[in-house]
Parts: sequence; structure tokens; C-alpha cells
Amino acid sequence: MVEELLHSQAGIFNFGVFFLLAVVLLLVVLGFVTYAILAERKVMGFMQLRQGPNQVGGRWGLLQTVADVLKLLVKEDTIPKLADKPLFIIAPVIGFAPAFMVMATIPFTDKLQFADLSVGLLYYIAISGLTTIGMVTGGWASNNKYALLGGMRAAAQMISYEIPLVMSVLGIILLTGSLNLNEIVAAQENVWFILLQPVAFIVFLIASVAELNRIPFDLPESENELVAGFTTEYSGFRWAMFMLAEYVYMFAMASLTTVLFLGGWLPLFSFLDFIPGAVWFALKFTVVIFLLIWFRSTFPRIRADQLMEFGWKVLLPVALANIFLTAIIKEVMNLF
Amino acid sequence: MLRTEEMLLNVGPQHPSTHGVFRLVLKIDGEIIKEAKPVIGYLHRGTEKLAEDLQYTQIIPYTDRMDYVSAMTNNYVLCHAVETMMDIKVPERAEYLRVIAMELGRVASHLVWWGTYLLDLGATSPLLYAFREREMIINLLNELSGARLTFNYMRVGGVKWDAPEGWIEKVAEFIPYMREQLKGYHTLVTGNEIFLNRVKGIGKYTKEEAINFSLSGANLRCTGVKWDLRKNEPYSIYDRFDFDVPVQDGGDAWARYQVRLAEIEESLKILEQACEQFPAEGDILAKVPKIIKAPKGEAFVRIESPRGEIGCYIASDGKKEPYRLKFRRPSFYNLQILPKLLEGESIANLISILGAVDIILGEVDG
Amino acid sequence: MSGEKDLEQQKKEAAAKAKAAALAKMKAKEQGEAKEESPAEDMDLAKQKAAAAAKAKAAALAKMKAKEQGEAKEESPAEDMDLAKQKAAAAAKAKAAALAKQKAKEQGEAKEESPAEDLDIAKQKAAAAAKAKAAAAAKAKAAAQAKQAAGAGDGDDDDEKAKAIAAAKAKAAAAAKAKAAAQAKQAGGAGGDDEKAKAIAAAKAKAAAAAKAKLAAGGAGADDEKAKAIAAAKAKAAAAAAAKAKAAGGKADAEPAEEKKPSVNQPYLDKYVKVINENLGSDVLEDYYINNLSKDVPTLIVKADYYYKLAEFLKYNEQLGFDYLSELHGTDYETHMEVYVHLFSYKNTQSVALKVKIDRNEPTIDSLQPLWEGANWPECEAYDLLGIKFKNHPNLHRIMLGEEWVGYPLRKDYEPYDVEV
Amino acid sequence: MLGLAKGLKYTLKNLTREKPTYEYPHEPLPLPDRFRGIQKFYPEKCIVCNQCANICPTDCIQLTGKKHPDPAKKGKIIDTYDINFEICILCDLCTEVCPTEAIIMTNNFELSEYSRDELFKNLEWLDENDENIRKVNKA
Repeated sequence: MVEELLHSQAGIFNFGVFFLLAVVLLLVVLGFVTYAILAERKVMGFMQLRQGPNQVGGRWGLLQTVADVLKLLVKEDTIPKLADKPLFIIAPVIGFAPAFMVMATIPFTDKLQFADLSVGLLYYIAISGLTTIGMVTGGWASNNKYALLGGMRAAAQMISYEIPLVMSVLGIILLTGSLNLNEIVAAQENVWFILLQPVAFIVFLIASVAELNRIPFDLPESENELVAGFTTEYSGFRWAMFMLAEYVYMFAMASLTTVLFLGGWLPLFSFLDFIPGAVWFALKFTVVIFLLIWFRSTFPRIRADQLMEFGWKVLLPVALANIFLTAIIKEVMNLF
Repeated sequence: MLRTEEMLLNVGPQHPSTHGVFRLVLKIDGEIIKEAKPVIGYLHRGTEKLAEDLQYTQIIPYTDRMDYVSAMTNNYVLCHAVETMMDIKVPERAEYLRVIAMELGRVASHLVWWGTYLLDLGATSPLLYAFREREMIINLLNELSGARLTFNYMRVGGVKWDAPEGWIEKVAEFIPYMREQLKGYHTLVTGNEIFLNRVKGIGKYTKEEAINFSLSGANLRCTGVKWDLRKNEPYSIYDRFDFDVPVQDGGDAWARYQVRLAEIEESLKILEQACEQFPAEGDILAKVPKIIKAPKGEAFVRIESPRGEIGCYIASDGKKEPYRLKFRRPSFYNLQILPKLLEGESIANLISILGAVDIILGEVDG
Repeated sequence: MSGEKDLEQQKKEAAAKAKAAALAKMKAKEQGEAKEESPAEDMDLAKQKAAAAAKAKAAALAKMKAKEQGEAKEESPAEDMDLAKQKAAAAAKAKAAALAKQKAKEQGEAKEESPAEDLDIAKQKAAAAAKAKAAAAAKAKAAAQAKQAAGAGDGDDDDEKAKAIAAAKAKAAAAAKAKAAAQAKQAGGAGGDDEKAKAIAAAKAKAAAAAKAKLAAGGAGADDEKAKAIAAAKAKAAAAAAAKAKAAGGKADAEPAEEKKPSVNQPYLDKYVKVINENLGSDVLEDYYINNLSKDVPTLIVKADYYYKLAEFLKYNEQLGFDYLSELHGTDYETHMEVYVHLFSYKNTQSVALKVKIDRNEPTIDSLQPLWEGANWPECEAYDLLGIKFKNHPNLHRIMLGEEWVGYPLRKDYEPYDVEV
Repeated sequence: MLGLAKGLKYTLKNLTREKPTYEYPHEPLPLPDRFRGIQKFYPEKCIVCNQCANICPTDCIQLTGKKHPDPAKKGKIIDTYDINFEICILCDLCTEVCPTEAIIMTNNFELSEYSRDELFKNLEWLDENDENIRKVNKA
């Protein structure tokens, strides 16, 4: 569907169609974020022996996040007097825009995809790295020491963990010989990469949690140490933008994990293929999201220096070894 | 080398991890602390000055508000001081009620510490697990004394209320339940590698330093000093119970963690025995004059609170108000070592170290 | 503030009333103070009155010393007047004018009894009273002396004289009791034991006063009574003398051994004192005793000059080894400041309390922080709340209230400073 | 890694465990009889002995009495009785000293008001506060 549109003539109508689809995707993502937050609160609540939100929107608190967002939107927009005003204002935008940009390349099903880039994976990783700039900018512009520390931590953490993340994926790229996400999914027709590349999966999972700034790697905004990290001075909708970026990334990263390791929209067994691909995707995606929430409610936070050490001294070598091993095995397989 | 610049960072008094209104002025280089200066007094209510105009019974509610996490021990130390001066023999039943209340309070206090410490380290769930059990203890104490936190339960010469019907049984039922949950705590946290990395070797000091800095309680026992006033200078009826004094010799946050969790188990042991031995009947209040007047002179008693050695000094001139009342507040003394421990540590470790000291700001500021 | 005062007053009135009523009914056990009395059941009304008056007077004085003096002074005698009869009250007051009035009233009762023997007793008593007064405060002393002079003036009537002396003595004893801690300590030799000795002496003196009154009013005339009174007076004098001697020499063994078996900690105290005397000389300690009120903790009172030296000794001496500072705080005793240090030895599992008295106007003392790091904050606290300056403290600051706070709240004369007022 | 896995298992198990929370504003909190809530005052029982005002550690009770209207009877009756709940710490000492149980505790504890003035509760208010009264008042 989108494929045809991409090859169609440029014009007002097509622009309109694209714009409309983008808006629809935005709404879908916002809807996801709304309920991801709710799901997170509910699951964490249940794991912690409490109910979670249950006041606004019936027993399940279905409108709780909506109410929260509304509250944030109508909140007074405060900008600290000594903050660097232009940067302070632009930082949430820098933080949020890439999060939405990466959504374009993710294939939700074989048909539903906005941009079937041949370098989809590379595009994702490259664009997602931009968010760090938003965090550092926000932290610096706030003119707050906690925010600055948070921003610096974010930068250090992102740089450290982007590398193992990419390295772990290299194994898959070696196996498929392509950076195109559609082709990666297609390559999992018989067996998912989680089985072929278990080490890569673990490295990728850890690195992705770190990329998402979630517990146990939520150092940039670790409440107990840095109050709220780089978002300390932000409030209202600016703060909401950062939060939104975080949850959109969660959406994107869970999608990417699904695509790379869990076979995307492919059914679990081929005889189950009467179930639409979108449902399969959603199921696998939910499992990943649940895993992230589960981690959050279980683990304590790692320390900054240990985080660095772990990233460079453990994850990177493991990822490298995995690439090496994959290459050898692939060559050996080719021999026969 | 890069040229770096020191900056001043204010941690608190409204920082999430300072457990109240505690403030630390840090000189940091990057995230490394060069110098830490604690600032206290934000919660100073002048209990000791207020007490000079109050009768002994009237002071008891004020003691509730010092260490508000284990108010029973605070109640006790004041009553114990007055009783020591007046040479009052407290009835046996009252002593048992006091011990049960205090040990329940100790378990509750350590649970709060455990939960908040893990929260400081970024784990959110332990707090809620700990508070579920603590809630049960608080409900028990609520049934006994009529309040959830500020019990105002003990009186000079005994206690205010007798145990309600079936209360001792409820306490006895709670003990095995708590033991079961304690196993869960160990499963969830004690073996967790991330947690171990956060506490092992952090905030380390030696036995000599601990003694020199007047540390007490778990902060002292974590260095291998086997000293517990309940055991070594038995007050009340603690000499009737068989329990151990948990000791570790690491002197770091990990040792303190282990000591505190082990202390919960020992407290449960005491509770178990106290419930068994609980006398079927008896007075709960000794024969004391209606208006309590400590004899002229002075007394200093110390007992073991969950946070360490809590003491009470009374100088009396024979009137119904103390001439001078002074509490030795363990948190206040324990906190002194903090600047030394923080030197050269990172901000993440600051939280870990401060949490492991286990302070209650109401007690620090008095 | 005024509401508080009213309340105080109400409480005081209620207490005074209760006490007077109790006395009138001869139920001496109602109040703590009253239990020291041992009034004979067979006393007749006059005796009762006299005793009640003496006691009421003593109570009034004690109260007077303690609280707002003017108010209490006017109030309590008034209460006495109401309850004990005017005559007895006048005797208790022991003013010259009152004496004159009283003389006229009581002459009929006790005129016959004026032998030389009585005079002798009276003289002895006077001497004893003088001694007691010497031990008591300057104020009390002056008052008592005036009264003694007044009493001596009435050489004509021995009974009256004796009575007046008895009253004066009771008053002096009460005063001494009320201010025992503060003043006796200032005089330089008190503490729990002294106080005790004094309390006993005072109680005895009171009993003697009662006996004397009985003798004068009823004419029971028993020589035993007199002998008792003399003995009591002597005991008191001896106690005072002992206290003085102790103050001067610091070597008197005024342990409460005469009535209680020695404390289990007595050997420890002896050991500490011995070691200290051997190593630091005998003039380091001002006093030492076992504090029976405080779980028999050995207590040392050190002279301010030797405070740091002794503390250092206590920490580093092998036999003492007090390595743990459990508590340090100050107290304002109005006449002086006191720093109380509770030390503990993990090696010997023994406690010791170390006290030092310092000048209230210039409260300065050495810091113990160089010895025990744990003394750091407690000393700051003492500085903050009491204004005691600790020399050589590395960082003496107002730890609780902040540097801009005016005044030292735990001092007894502290008035809150309000910028707006 | 094993410790992490154990922890994950523990939290997963708790997912389905019974929740100890209660729906507080919708369901009343179960409180024991001894619970110390806002005082209930019986003007007819009060003998104006002032003991409660004297024992109060925070001096939050103010009361005045007047002569008994019936000249045949001795004593006083209560005229005004105010508790300042800004400073009342609900310590229970007033009920402990009351010789006639004229002031007793209830299980009501919700005291939040929009204005501080409303925290001054007078005799009428305290008299009307007659729900969830404590049954046993003296040990």
C-alpha cells in the first residue's frame, strides 16, 4: 500500500495522503503511549501488590493517562530565569522528533510500513542516536546541576551502549546479508533469530534497555540520585515531550526487537498463519513490552561507573565474539 | 589530563533520597565528591527545651515524634530513665507487653529501612513488599495502643493498655508469616547481582573507626563488635530470652544490610518466646504516685533502639518536671561519620552510603 | 505567655492547697516531700499546727526558690494562714514582728519550762543552725542569720527562742534542699551523696524541729526528745562539716555505705580513682561517687583545668581504656554550667560518667573531639543550645539553629528573640 | 545472573497474589476500638476540674466553667470548651485523666479543612461528634 504510494507522482494529493497517514500513525503511537503507560502502571501495581490506577475511567483506570496528559498540557509553562531559553525550548523537540522519525522504517506487517529502506536498520540506529543531543541540550540549558549531571550521564550512557547494540545486530546482518528490515523478517521464515543468535539477543536486550533509559539503566534521570536528571527543570508539556519520546522509543525498540529476533509478523508455527500478521506482531511486541516492565519492577539501579564498565568490558567483547563466531560458522556452513 | 572544575551541589533538604529534611553540601568534581558537609536542624523542634516545662507523662507523646519509625523504643527509654531514678519495679505483664511492642517496632523499623534503602538503589518493589508486612505490624500496634505511629503507649511504671483479647495470638500468628516473607526478601534482593555490586565494599570503615565515631547499633555490629545492650546490659526482661546478636565483619553497606535482616529474625525469636511466656494475668501498671516526681539527682540510661544506642539523661530537682532532659539520639551520632565516608565517592554511592547508615531525621534533629 | 503563667499559677495553687489540706489531715504520704516527716499520731492540736506550719514554711521556701519568687512568696504563706492557724503560721514565719505577737499568745502555755538545760540546747541548736546555714546559700544564710539574731534578742523567753530557731532551721534546711544541687556543688563538694546526706540531715532537722515545737507547745518535756533533737542537730552539723571537708580535700569517704550495701560498681570506682590519683595526682578530681539513681554508674567530677587531661587518660590508659563516647551534653545549672560525658569501654565493658563544672559567664572548656571523633556533633549541639565553647574543636558551629540564631535556648534564662517585637 | 532470574520469578509470582490494599475513601478504614481519633465531649458529664487542660502537652484545650444554675447543687458546669486541632496531637492524655469520662476518643480522624479557623472545634461541635465512639476508655 505504502509501497505504491512511494512510487507515485509527487503532488498535493499524495502529500495529503502521506500527511494523513502520518497523523494516523502519530495517533496510533500516542494511543499506544497512553496505554503503555497505563499498562506499565498496572503491571507494576500488580507485581507490587497494589491495584494501580483505578479511579479515572472505570475499574481499570482506562482514562488515567489521558487525564494525566491533559493535566500536563494545561499546566503552567515554567522556564527558569537563568536557563538558556532558546535551547531550553528546543531541547524537548530535539528529543522527541527522532523518536517519531524512526517509526517510519519499522515494518509492522508485510504491507504496513511507511518507508521500506534498504538500510532500515542503519537508519533506525543513526536517527535514534540524535535523541541524546536533546537530552544533553535540555540538561545543559536548564542551568541546574542535577540536570547537567543527568545530561552528561545520558550522553555517556548512550554512546557506550549504542556500540554493543549495533555490534549485536551485526550477527543478524551477517546471516541475512541485508540491512533491510523486511528482508530480515523474511529470513526468519523457518527459524527466528533468537534461536540462531541467542547471545546477540541477550546483548541486544540489555543494550536496548540501556538505550531506553529504563531501570536498571535509568541513570540519566535516576530519581534517587539526581532528583529527575535532565528533566529536573522541565514541567508541563515540555516535560511531557520528553516522557513521550521515552515511551515512543519503547514502542520503537520493542518493535525492532520483534522484527530482528522474534520473526516480526510471522506466525509462531506455519499452520497458525490464518491469524493475521498484525496480531502476531502485536503479540510478540506485547511480550517484549511486558519484559521491559517486568525488569523495571524487579531490579535495582546499576551504578554509573559499573554501567560503563559493563558496557565496554562485558557487552562489547561478547558482541564482538558473537560476530566472529557467526562469521566462522557461516563460512563453515558455506563450505559444505 | 582534562582540566576540571569543582562545583557545589546541594543535596537536600528536599531531595528524594535524604530521608527527610537532611541537607548535604557537596563539593564535586564531575560525579566524584571532594568534600561533603552535612547540614542538619531543619526538623529541630526543641524537644528537650519543651520537656523542661512538662510533666514526665506529658513528655511521652513528644518522644513518639523523635524516632517516628520506632516510637516504642523512645517511649521506653524515657519511662525507663524515670523508673530507674524512682526505683520502680514494673509488673511482669507490663514488661512483656513492652518487649513485644518494642520488638514489633524493631521489625517494622528494619522493614522500613529495607524498603527505603532498596528504593534509594532504584528498586521500587521491595518498598511495597516491606510495607505490606509493616502495615500488619502497625495494625497490631494500633490495636494495642490506639495509634499507628505515635503510640504514646508506655507510662512510667507500666503501659497504658492491656493487650486486647486475642492480640497475643495474632502476634504469634504473625511471626511465622514474617519468617516466610523474609525468605522472599532474600530471594528478591539479597542474591541480586546488581544490588550486590551497589553495596559490597561501599562505605567501609573499621571497628576502631566505628567506636571512635560513637557509632552504635547495626552500624557498629557490621564491623564485628558483638555488642547489643539487650544482651550485654539487659534491661527490662531481655535476659529471659534466647537470641543471638548478629555480627558481620565487613564494615560496609553489605554487612549492615545483612546485620539488619538478621536482626529481624532475632527479633522474631524474641517475640516468639515472649508470646509463649506471656503471663496469663497481672498488673500492667506499678503503684506509682499520681504525679510523678523523680528524686533529686541525675540519671543516664541507654537501651538498644533499631538504630542503635538510644539514651535518656534526666537531671531532676525533685519536681514533677525534669530540670534537664537529654536524649542520646543514635541517628545523630551515627550520622557523624558520613563526611568521612563520602570523601572520594560518587553521587550514586552517596545514596547507598547514606541509606545504609539508616537515619531518621526526626531523631537527628531532636 | 501570660496564659502559660496562669496555668502555672493554677497548678501551683492546686498543689499548695492539696498539700495544706493533706497536712491538716496529717496524711503525710500524699506528697513526695511529706514522706520524710514522721509526725507522731498522739500529737495534740497545737503540736500539729506547729509542725504543719514548719512544714508549710519549708514547702513555701522550696517553692519560692524554684519559681517566680514574688508570687509564690505571697501566695503560699497565705495558704498557710488559711489552714494552719495564725499563731502557728506566725511562728513559722519567724519574723521579729510575728515573734512579738506570738510571744504574747504563747506565754501562758509554756512559761514554766525555762530551765538552764533548755538554754544550753538552744545554744547548741543555734550553733548547728549556723553551720547549716553556712552550707546553705548566701541568701538563705543572710535570712537565717537575721532570724537567729531576732531569736537571740528574745533571750527572756527560751521557748520562744527555741521555737524561732527551729523554724529558722527548718527554713534553712528547706532552702538548702531546694538549692542543694546548685549551691552545694558550687561550694565545691556535692553530688548525689552529698545531696543525700543533706536530705537526710534536713529530714532529721525537720523532725527535730517538730519535736522541739511539740516540747514547747505541749510541754511533753521528755528528755529523750531533747536528746534526739540534739543528736539530729549534731548529725546535721556533722553532715555539713563532712560536705565541707569533702569539698576542701576531696578525700572524704562519704559513701552511702552506712545505709546501703556498697554498689557492685564500687570496686571499679575505687580502681579508677586509684589509677587517676597515682598517675595524675590527687587534685584532678573534685569529687567522685557512685550514682545510685543511674544504675550505679561510677561518676567522676573533674576540675575544669584537668578535664582534657583526664579524658585523654581515661581513653588511653590501659587499665581504663574508655574507647567509646556514648553521650556528651551540657546542662545549665544557673550557678554554673556542667558538661556530662558518658564513656564506655568495650574492652572492659564498663561505663563511667565524667562531669565537669564550668563558669556560666564564660563557659569554655576543652573539646574532646581530638580524642573521640564522636564528640564532634554533640559538642556543636552543646555550643548551639547552651553556648558552651569548646576549645580546639575543628568546626564548632550552630548545628541545629543556624548561625543567625539569637540566644542559647537551653539556658534557663533564655528569652526567645523575635525581630518583630 | 541467577540472582536476577530469581528476583524476576519472585515478582512474577506476586503478579497474581492477593492485594493487601483497601479502597480507602470508598470503604471505611477498619480501625480498632482503641484508635485515637477526634474527641467527643459530653458537657453534662463535665465537672470543670481542669485536669484535661492541665495534662495537655500542647495546651490545645481551653475551657471555662460557670456556677451551677441550680443553686441547690454545688460545683460548676462547663461553659465553653474548645480544642485547637491545629496543635492537638491526639495523645489521649485528656481522656486518660478525665475522672468522669466526659471527654473520650472516637474513631473519626478526618480533620482536613480549607481554613485553619475551622480547626478550632467548640463545645457544640465536639458534642455532636458522636459517631464511632470508643467503647472502652480506661485500661
